[in-house]
Amino acid sequence: MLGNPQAAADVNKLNRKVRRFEFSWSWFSIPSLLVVWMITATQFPAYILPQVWHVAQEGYEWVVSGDIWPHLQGSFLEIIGGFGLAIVLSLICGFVAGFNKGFREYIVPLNGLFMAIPPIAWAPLMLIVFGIGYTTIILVVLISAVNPMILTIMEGVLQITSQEVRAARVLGAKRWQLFVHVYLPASLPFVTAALRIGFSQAWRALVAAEMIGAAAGVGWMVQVGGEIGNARQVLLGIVMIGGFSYLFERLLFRPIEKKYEVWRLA
Amino acid sequence: MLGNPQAAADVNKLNRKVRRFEFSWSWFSIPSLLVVWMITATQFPAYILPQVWHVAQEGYEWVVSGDIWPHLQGSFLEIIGGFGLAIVLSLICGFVAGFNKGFREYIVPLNGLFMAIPPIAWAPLMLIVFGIGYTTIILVVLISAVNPMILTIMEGVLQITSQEVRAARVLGAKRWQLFVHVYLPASLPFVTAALRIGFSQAWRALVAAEMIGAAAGVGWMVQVGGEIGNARQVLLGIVMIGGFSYLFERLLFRPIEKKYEVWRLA
Amino acid sequence: MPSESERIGGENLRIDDLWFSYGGKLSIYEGLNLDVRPGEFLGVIGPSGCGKTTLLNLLAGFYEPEEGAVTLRGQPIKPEDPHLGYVFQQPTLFPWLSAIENVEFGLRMQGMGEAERRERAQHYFNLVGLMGFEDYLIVRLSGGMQQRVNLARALAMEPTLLLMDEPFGALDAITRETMNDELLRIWDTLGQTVLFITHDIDEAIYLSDRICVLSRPPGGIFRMLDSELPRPRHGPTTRTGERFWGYKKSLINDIAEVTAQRPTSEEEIALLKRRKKIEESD
Amino acid sequence: MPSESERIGGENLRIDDLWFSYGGKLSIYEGLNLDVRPGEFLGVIGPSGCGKTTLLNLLAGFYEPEEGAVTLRGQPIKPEDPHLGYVFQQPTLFPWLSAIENVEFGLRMQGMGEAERRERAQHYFNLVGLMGFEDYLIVRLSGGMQQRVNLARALAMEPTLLLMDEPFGALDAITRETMNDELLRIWDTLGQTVLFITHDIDEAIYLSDRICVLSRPPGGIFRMLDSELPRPRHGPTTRTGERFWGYKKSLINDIAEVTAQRPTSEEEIALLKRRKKIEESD
Amino acid sequence: EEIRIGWVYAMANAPVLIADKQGYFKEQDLDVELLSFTSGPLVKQAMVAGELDLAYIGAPPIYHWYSRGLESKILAKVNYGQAAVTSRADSNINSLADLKGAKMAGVRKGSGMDVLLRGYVFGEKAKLTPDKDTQIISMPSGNMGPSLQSKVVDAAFMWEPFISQFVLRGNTKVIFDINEAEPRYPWYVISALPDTMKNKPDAIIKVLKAHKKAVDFLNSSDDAGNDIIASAFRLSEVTGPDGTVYSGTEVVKRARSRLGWEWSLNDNDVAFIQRLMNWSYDLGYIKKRLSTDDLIDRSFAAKAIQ
Ligand SMILES: Nc1ncnc2c1ncn2[C@@H]1O[C@H](COP(=O)(O)OP(=O)(O)OP(=O)(O)O)[C@@H](O)[C@H]1O
Ligand SMILES: Nc1ncnc2c1ncn2[C@@H]1O[C@H](COP(=O)(O)OP(=O)(O)OP(=O)(O)O)[C@@H](O)[C@H]1O
Ligand SMILES: [Mg+2]
Ligand SMILES: [Mg+2]
Repeated sequence: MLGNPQAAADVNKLNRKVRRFEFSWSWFSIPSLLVVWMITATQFPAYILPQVWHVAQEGYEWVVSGDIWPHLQGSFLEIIGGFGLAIVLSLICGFVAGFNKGFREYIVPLNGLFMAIPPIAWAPLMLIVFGIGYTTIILVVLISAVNPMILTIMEGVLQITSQEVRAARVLGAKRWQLFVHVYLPASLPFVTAALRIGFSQAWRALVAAEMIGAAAGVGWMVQVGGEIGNARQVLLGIVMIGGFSYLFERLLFRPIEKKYEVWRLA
Repeated sequence: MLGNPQAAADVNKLNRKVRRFEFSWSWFSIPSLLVVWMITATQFPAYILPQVWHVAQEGYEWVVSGDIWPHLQGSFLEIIGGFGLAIVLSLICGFVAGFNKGFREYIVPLNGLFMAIPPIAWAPLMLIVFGIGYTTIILVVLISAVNPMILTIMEGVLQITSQEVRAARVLGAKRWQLFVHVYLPASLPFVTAALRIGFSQAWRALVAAEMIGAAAGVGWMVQVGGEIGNARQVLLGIVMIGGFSYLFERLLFRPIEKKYEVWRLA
Repeated sequence: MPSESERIGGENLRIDDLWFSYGGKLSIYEGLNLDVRPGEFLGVIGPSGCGKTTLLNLLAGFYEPEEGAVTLRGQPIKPEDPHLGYVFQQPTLFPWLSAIENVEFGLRMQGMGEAERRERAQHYFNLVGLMGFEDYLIVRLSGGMQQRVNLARALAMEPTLLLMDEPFGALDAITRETMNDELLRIWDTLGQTVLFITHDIDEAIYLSDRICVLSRPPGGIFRMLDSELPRPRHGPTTRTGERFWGYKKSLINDIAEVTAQRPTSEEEIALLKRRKKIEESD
Repeated sequence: MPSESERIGGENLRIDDLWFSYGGKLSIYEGLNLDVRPGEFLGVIGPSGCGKTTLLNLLAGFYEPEEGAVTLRGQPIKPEDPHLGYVFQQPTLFPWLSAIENVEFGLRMQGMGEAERRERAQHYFNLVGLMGFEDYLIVRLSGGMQQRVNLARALAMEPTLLLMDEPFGALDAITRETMNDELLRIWDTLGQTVLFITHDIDEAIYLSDRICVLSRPPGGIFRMLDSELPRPRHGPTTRTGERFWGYKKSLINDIAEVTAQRPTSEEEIALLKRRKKIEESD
Repeated sequence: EEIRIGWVYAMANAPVLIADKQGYFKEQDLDVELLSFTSGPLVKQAMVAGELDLAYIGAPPIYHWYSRGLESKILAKVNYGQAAVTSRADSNINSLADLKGAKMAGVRKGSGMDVLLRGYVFGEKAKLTPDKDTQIISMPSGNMGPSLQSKVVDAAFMWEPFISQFVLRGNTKVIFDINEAEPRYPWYVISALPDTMKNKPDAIIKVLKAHKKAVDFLNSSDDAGNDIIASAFRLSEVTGPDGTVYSGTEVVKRARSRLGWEWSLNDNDVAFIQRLMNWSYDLGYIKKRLSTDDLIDRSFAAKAIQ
């Protein structure tokens, strides 16, 4: 046992500091993908799979001409709106479904069904009710993202042992505190998984949703590029989606993950 | 303590039998959806949102004429193929990612990216490499379904405590037995969530994939219906997707869920 | 830090004609009565699986009695009651918090300021002999250390009704004795009502005012032993006294007796009848 | 059912100059040596957090020694070794299996037929006094009952090296005594090598051939006590003998001594130096 | 006056872009909001939602929806030509007759181009039964060139400017240009909802005036508006087999050999639309026979030239 009360704490902290510079295999994810891309691209004509530098050049042109900004901005706002709403809604529904058996039984079949319905089927109804524009797009994004998120969060909540909850209750945690201080940290790994899945689904839905009269956005770039056979534009769009994913991975998902990585893998 | 060794066991079994006939809120899921549909439909022209009975009638016509079978059969085989492969692959990758930190770090960013890429971006490449037909479609389905499944299964595996694994190892469980008798049952809730999510994603991808060179299928019905403005056909397709979802929910997901519901919620 | 100047006092806890069973299957209590005096230290012993943990869960309000009532100051108990403290049998620490943060948890829920709650938590943390392990993750603590964090977490709340379920089971003899004396000192100062489950008969006698021996379900209280050991108690003296030995012998006999209990043949018949009934209604 | 006709015999277990620390941070062993004779019953006691569980985990092959070796019959140990049995300190039952299925688990892994393994599992299940609870879910068992399932699960494998980490900590006095006697009976019949961690000094003396007292990390073995109590042992007689009392007193003193150990100032200096080093290399 | 115009994002609809970019709408004091869509059905859905007053759209979606209850009318013509059947330059498919037994890339079943392919190309010209004599595989137009080159298909039903792009790359040949067989057949048209026609007749006339001016501008020379079109559709450079690089503007110029713009609907056009509707009926895309008398309203166009 360490006599100096500070000693163990400090060593602990130092250890954590050192770990920050640790090697991580994630550094290789994107580079290896680029290599595979470059090699594959040599096997196909450029109008099917252009080389990395062609896409880079295309990107450069879009940036120089300034054409890219409205697309980026449009999609960004839509993702923020749709995904943001999906986070709120999936947390609410996921947790309620985790707590309440009746609600869980009721919602799970609907969940599976709604997940399976392609955005194209929503579009006409949405259009009629909400018109063309931001609202419709973020709703389509929301519907696509929220369902798998609810399911994942729900399973995460169900996995929390009643003992932990009891301990917190007897320590005086009110409903809201229980949520913030027990349910949320305990299910954080699954909330993160839900965020990752939901974020990706949101992008995918966006590509479809931006077809409904948006005429701008990264999804529109991809879809129109695919439609007219402009492979560079398609890949530029994909690269931009990848960039967004990377950004969110670094700025949101990874930091959350760091929070529980230590105690979970210990 | 019960003196008769059989007594507790029997009471237990009886208890389980009685539970089978228990009321479940899931009975209301589909009916309530139908009611909402019917009410909503009164507010819109029939060529946007036809009534339930119109769709039923359309379905009846398809069945009577026999036109529906090739579509059902086509999609069914594609889903079985694509989703089946996705199950195998996601179990492998999900578990390996759960066990191996390096692989996990490497795969998670790629995972997020691939989840976000819409099928339309894959299509040209797939088409060229695998030609037209079954292979291309099941591959597009596979790519869509497998990524969220990997992520969910991985989180499920990570949640297994090392103590349980140690206990099994010391009881002589070999690698393969560990997988079958510990990792799999312990992560079953998350495997089920992954199956639900993957299955739905598979359907959604199928609707897109059947545009590339299929001349039949439920997804094809939905797309063509949208193309010629036949909302009944679109909704018939959606209803069929719903039917499949329900079937799988009842025959696959629910039964698996029953397996762990008892011990997890206890 | 406990407000050592004033005795916060204990609670009057009553159990009236309590019936409880798990899902109608296994009846645990059929008409239990118990009156715990304010500030009393009540030891509870009984064979494994007799319903001790169940009793504490009923007292804490986690389970609802099927019949009868459990009341604290005349009111039904809720787990969230700030006067309630519970040391669980299985460690239920929060793995996402460090050891000391676990001890702070309840104080944080009360909205206590950071500096104050750290000070109070540190006090109890040191008390259980864990100084130096404040920043440890829970999974990095040994079994006994976890149990002590568990204990410190409940004590830090300074509850007036303290439910303790084998709190010292995983501690070595010396640490256990130290903990016993610390507990008595705190109890002496604050005067809480304590329900203390243990399997160590010596410990039960050493600590308690009364000792309740439970029989196998659904038997309820087998015997209630009033201890007349003088207070304050002191390890070597108290444990070697004549009276102590008398109590110990008597309790060992009690435990042996209740452990040997088996359902009588009448009970078996009743069980078979019940089984038959369910079968018929199926 | 144990093949009572033949003694399967125990294993020779050796620990040579063992060094171990948790991530270089907290050194637990610095040069531990231990030679356990085949068929020996070795009791291990020591203060909470001294490294008893760590030792068993090293013996079972869950941790790799940083230096030195742990060998069974001259070979490094693997957790999968069929000769190894381990009763964990924390219950590690599989919640998706019923109580009896948990006991069957190891036999099933060995590929034993269904009828045979059920019979064997039932034998040990009854032995730990759980008859009637075969089909219970783990979460529906009390703490002590879980511990007994845990025990039965390890015993059912009939291992030749049995590692037990406070297996009876959550049992009442009488059940505990019964378990002690059952364990001795099995051991007598099969002749395994047993390492038995306990906090109950009486229990350690009653069961063991030798008792190893561990000091605070990284102290290693504080004292090795050779018991000359005759076998077979018998509760009332053995526990009241003069020798028993002698051992007990001596062990209580040992435990008190190791519990009181604090790092010397030299050790503190070394620690500060090490800390400095890490800071500089940062 | 405010007016919202939806248009299918295709080169053949260039007049709407020209009118916007050249300020012809503004000249008419119109406040036009242009919304582009990738397909006719999407435009129709937006119309149903009341989000659009006018649409530049192919004729088939108009009558497909008309048959289901959305009664919008055709007011004027936008373009002629654009579609052709192509095959690999080195293949021995040189005429429609060679399509027998071939695999062919087509567009989404039920779409306007699909009606043209199945009804006109196969039904009237090749006299082949699609899906029996020839396997038609539908795919996004962007996938057709690649599929052709990688021999996934033997022929493709494409339109401009993709035909010109692939012809310039040197690996594709045109085996049947519909505009040659059916000169100046109408494709995209301007369509309006009855509501718009009732409430904003003046605006419609102004739009048609601007439209006429745009068409006239495009027809003023072979090069007029080509660079506007090239940049609006982001047509990238194409490299020929000999290494020559053709700019996007050059591609547009080539495309105009199979595609042109016209604003008035003559009787030939009306007759062709009637034929389209008949094919749709025969193909089962609509459930009742329709007549151009109900669908076409040339009165606004007449007022626009007064
Ligand atoms: N996984 C771990 N990582 C880091 N430190 C650990 C880990 N497990 C245990 N320790 C530390 O090692 C020391 C010894 O722990 P161990 O569990 O072996 O103690 P023990 O003797 O079994 O105690 P107890 O009687 O309380 O169970 C403790 O100080 C503990 O904090
Ligand atoms: N959740 C539950 N569902 C059904 N039965 C239960 C449940 N919890 C406990 N039991 C049963 O109730 C009885 C009493 O359990 P309890 O945990 O109260 O015992 P205990 O006195 O605390 O025992 P121990 O000393 O072993 O901890 C046991 O037979 C047990 O099997
Ligand atoms: Mg208990
Ligand atoms: Mg331990």
